[in-house]
Amino acid sequence: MGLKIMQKAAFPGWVNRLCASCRVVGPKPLHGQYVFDDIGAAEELAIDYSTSVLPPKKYILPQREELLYFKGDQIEAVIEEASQPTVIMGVHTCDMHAIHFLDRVYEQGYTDQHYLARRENTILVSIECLRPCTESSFCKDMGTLSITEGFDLHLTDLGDEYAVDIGSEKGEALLDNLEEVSDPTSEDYQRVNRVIAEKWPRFHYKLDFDVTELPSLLTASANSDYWGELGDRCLACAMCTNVCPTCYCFNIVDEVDFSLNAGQRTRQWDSCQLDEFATVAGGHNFRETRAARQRHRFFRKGKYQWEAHGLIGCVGCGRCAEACLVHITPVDTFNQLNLRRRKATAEVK
Amino acid sequence: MSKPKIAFFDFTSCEGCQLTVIDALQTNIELLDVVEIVQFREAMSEKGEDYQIAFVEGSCTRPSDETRLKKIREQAAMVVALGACAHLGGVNAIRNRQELDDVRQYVYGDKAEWFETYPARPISAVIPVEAAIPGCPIDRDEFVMVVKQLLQGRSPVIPDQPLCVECKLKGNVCVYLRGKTCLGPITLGGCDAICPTYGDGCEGCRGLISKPNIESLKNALEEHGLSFEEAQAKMTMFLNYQMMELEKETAGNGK
Amino acid sequence: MTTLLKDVLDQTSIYMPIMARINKIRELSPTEKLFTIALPEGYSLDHRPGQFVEVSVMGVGEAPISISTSPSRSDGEFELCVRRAGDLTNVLHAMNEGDAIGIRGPFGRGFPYERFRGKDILFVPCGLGLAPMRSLINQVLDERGKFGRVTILYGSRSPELLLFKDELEEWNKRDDVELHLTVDKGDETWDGNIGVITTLFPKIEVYARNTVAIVIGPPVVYKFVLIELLGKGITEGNIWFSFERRMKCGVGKCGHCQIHHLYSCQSGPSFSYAEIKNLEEAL
Amino acid sequence: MANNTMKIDVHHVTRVEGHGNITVDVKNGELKQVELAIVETPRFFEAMLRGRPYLESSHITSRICGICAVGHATASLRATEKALGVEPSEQTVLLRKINFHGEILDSHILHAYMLVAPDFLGVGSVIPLAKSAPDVVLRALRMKKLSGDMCATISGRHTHPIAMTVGGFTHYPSNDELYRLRERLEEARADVDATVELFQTLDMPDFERDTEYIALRKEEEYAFIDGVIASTDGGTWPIEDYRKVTNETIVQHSSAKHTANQRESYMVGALARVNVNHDKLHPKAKAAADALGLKPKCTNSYMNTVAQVVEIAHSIEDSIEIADVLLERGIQWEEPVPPARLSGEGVGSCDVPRGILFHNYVIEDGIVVGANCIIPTGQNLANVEADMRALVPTILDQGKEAVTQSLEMLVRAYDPCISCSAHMLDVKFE
Ligand SMILES: Cc1cc2nc3c(=O)[nH]c(=O)nc-3n(C[C@H](O)[C@H](O)[C@H](O)COP(=O)(O)OP(=O)(O)OC[C@H]3O[C@@H](n4cnc5c(N)ncnc54)[C@H](O)[C@@H]3O)c2cc1C
Ligand code: SF4
Ligand code: SF4
Ligand code: SF4
Repeated sequence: MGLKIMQKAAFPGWVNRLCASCRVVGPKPLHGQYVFDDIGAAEELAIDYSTSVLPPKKYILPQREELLYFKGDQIEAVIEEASQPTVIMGVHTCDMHAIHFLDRVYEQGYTDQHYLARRENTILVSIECLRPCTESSFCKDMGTLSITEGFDLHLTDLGDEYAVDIGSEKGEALLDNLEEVSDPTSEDYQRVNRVIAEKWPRFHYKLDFDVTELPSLLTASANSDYWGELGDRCLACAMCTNVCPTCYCFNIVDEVDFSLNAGQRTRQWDSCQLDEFATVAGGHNFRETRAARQRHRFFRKGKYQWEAHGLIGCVGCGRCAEACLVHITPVDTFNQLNLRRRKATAEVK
Repeated sequence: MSKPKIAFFDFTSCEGCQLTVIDALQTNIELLDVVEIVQFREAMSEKGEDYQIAFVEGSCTRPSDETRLKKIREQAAMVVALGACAHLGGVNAIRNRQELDDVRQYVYGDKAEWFETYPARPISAVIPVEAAIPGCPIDRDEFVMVVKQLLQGRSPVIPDQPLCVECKLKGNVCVYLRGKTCLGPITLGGCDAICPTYGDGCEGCRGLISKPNIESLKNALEEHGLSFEEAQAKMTMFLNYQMMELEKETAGNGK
Repeated sequence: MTTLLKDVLDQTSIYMPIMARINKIRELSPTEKLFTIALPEGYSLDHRPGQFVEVSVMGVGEAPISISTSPSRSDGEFELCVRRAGDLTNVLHAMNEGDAIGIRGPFGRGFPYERFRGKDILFVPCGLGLAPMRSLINQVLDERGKFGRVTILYGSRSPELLLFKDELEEWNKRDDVELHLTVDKGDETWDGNIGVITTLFPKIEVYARNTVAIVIGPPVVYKFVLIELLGKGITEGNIWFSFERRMKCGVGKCGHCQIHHLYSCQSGPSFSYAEIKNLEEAL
Repeated sequence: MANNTMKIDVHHVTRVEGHGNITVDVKNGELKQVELAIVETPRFFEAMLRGRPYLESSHITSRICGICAVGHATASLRATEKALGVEPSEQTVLLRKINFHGEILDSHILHAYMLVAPDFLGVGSVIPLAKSAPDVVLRALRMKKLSGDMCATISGRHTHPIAMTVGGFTHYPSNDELYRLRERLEEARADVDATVELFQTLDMPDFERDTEYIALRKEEEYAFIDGVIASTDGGTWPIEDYRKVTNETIVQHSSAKHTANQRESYMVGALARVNVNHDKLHPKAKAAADALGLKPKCTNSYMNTVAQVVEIAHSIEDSIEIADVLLERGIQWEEPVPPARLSGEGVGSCDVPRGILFHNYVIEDGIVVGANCIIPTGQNLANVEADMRALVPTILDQGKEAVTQSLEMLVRAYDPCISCSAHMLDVKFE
């Protein structure tokens, strides 16, 4: 929808202005890492963060969310009222792709109104990543290290200025009456192009094969010994799925007050890595071993979602790899499976 | 329906869990309207013997405890273990790994034989229990939740999930990334991951999840600089009873 | 008349149940009760055999329960056969006629029974599997002329646990239905077959090319029955199952019921063997 | 006279922490036996500490007592820090003090309102009070919530604090959190006044018996953490010399050991502290003491509860002042001070709600190899018995029920925390 140029010196003032008019969340430093949290003033915002412990997903699909209130037979749906939008500052492009993935899941079939209300009430200000955020990220492989649409505003660091791509009217409105924003010159367009061209070689491919081969690689690896090896190591702690920007499984629980007939029905994040996830009454567990659950996890990311939604369910953010205490990572897993398949094919030949 | 009568009992413990129950009243005074407390030695003089639900705090550490526990079991329709001591043996079970006479002598010298004691055990080792509220101390909100579930006629269950789940949901920076260690991956969650939230690794006070991958966690502890002894100490502060039972089991399987 | 499902879609939340009334409760066995549910005025269920509803007791939880009534026999009311298995189902069993429960649905695609017309039908329910199967059986029987031979093989753990004994009696009396029963463990009242469900297969003859078989039972049963059916030459596309999975939402979001890329609550819970034979973990 | 022969056997004194039994045997007007028996099971903490890494000590020993958890943890940390040459920062010292005040408040409010007040209001517990005097109960709950929240803000929770560690903290409150806490402390002044008023209306029994009172003392403040051991009989001792003061002995009727210093017994706790440190009380606390008629040296053990009320006033005021200092500088993130060495011996001492407490550890290569903990209730036991011996003959004519009631109230006045006193021993450290 157009490009604007903002003086970096004006950025803090702009953020402060936003803070005064709506809820602003963004990355903040914490114990050597970063977390998304409410921003009260521009100085709290660490826009040049590496990656965050939890993805910004939590503002659209919160860890715990009340769905219904009830009192006796009266039930009322809790749909977030859009009194004030939430601006999420500094969303990395991988997380943007992840949000688009969630949009697809929650809007297809039965539209989840709770998700939708939050989503519509969210303004996404994304930022172009200029260098890999951690050792574990592999966004280049997954094609998520850039984004061309879906944002409300998108920032690109040009040194003393930000190039601000406008993606929506909502985004444009955030810049209303801002003096330090100017129209771009043709030189500015070239500068943005240059920054993006220069960033490319700073990122490296981590997978030994092209991502389009991932679904077929997994199909061929259903019975690989590798799952058993992962199962021995995996702690089933569910950290990997809980930090994942595209995981969306949830559990629903009821809570009551002391009258026992009033309370709320709440959903909370769940994880396929937990023993109870696929267990039914009577105790049968459809994925009893950690190996089966690890396989499910990687298949879900690399194959099932592709088959169900036409999108790969992994955006290459590397959070799960950073979180896992026993170093189970998507890159290693996919590369190992690839290696073993190649070896097996070579043997057949 | 008349109010269910409940009673509190304590065995070897610090009574912190009963205090937590008193603290729960600060924000849940309605509790007093929905149940009738007939016995609570720490807080009241009245003693009623017709209770349906017995909350038992503390470990069984001597023969006379067994008699008392059995009497409680006879009366109560439902027995709930309150806190780590009752649920797991708690810190009391640390001494189970040491020679008992030695322990007694260390504390009481030549007067040791005046004091009866034997290895500390959870109450479930002596009587059947319907439910346990884990933790050292228990979590207030969980206690209130369990009472509500009992009032609803449900059997209270604590979800069989490791602590890491709620720790991550809170968005905590994992203490392993802060140069410390934690038993979160093998410990039953439900305490809102309070220790990692306050910067300290979990010590396992709520007990093991049903299928912990202990071997793999030991490797992770070692990788983070813990010696075998340190890892052992970590896993035996609250989990000693469970660990010794597991060791017995594996030894049994080996035969 | 609003159909209940349409109402789910029109609600402010897809998780919002409609409060319905328990009109009748009948004890079928020591562990199963049959609940007759009346929807509020102006609603119809409009379901297909094999579909399920999400049943709520607010404050306790929600669980998927198959609709046990055939569309041909439901008119404002429908039946749910519930086994006491845990939290919610315990509370349901303690409820009384006149009490209110929440209903969402119907969900799932059910069985494509129109496609079964003209075929011989072999029903293989085991245990609680008869509850969802009954919907299809009665639908077929109510359109009896449109189907070929109808055979029912029903297995249960003990005579006491046989469900819908009155209907079994009726089916047994009909000469256009072949019914065989078996129990894992007999008692003094039992003079029928004793043994697992597969022991009934030698007793029947099928014309494989024209037979559709439907199997519903606990997970262990499927593998063994499948061997029998394939052994008789029934084709993969004509063997149907209904799968039990953990389910929280019923609307394809919560992830629990996922089998491979399929959500059992949406694409199932009924599947043909042809559809799922290559999906790891399905059976 | 029927009263000439009396046998009182109170099995489990209620509304105290832990298990204690009173036995009084009077035959023909002659006192045969007076005992307060601790029937709590022995806990063996000292033995359990042996072989554990030093960082675990404060977490393990806080489990000695659920109500003095912060006190035990603090004494444990001080012992470890002294053994390993750790000097915590000023901020750490200040935060620990607020945390400690939180525990003093929590414990005193619990004791004064929920355990003692029912005696004076003629009910068996605080539960019927919730109906008959809801404002009193709600005030108690409100004050207790504040004190619990003080500890929660600083160390995560009161019962078994988390964030306190050797050399500092693993978590800090934000300035906001501290500010909000300070505001609530200020609001609590009205509740403190109401508490003083309530206790002005309660008549403590007349019973005087002079004894030795022992507490920590510091020149610069009303001492709770560190200082020297001071006695109303004169004399001060460095806390490292605690054994010279406590002189523990094992008695058969009790799993807790008895202690004695310059007389056959001594008293510790709030009354002892006020007797030793009255001059260091905050002016508002002094005013409360005046209003409640508590003057040093007070020799009525029943007045221990009143001394607790005075300390409630002190702790609220002192916490506000400490919060002001901290807020002025702003909370800084500090890593805990690392140990200077991994072997050594140290004694830590705190004056916890029930009196002076000692932890003494020997650490070798980071592992605890010897431990001794001396707990306040244990130190009071001999004095309670001495009180009972003095009291019983004077009230014998009131009948068994009244005697029982008076004795139970006396025991309760000491606020015995019996679960923790069930420790004990004397180890030689070579
Ligand atoms: C499509 C479908 C149809 C079903 N039809 C029937 C029926 O007609 N009659 C009947 O008695 N039972 C049926 N079940 C099984 C029934 O849903 C479970 O027995 C029930 O969920 C147990 O819930 P609970 O709260 O009593 O037990 P708990 O063990 O306390 O279950 C707790 C939660 O776990 C989940 N859960 C546990 N077991 C299952 C399970 N087997 N399937 C799905 N979710 C589960 C539920 O979400 C439940 O809320 C069906 C299940 C499915 C998937
Ligand atoms: S984070 Fe690692 S250990 Fe934990 S469940 Fe995931 S793969 Fe397993
Ligand atoms: S701090 Fe502990 S509980 Fe939290 S994620 Fe890390 S290992 Fe798990
Ligand atoms: S984090 Fe661990 S040690 Fe701390 S309370 Fe929870 S279970 Fe207990």
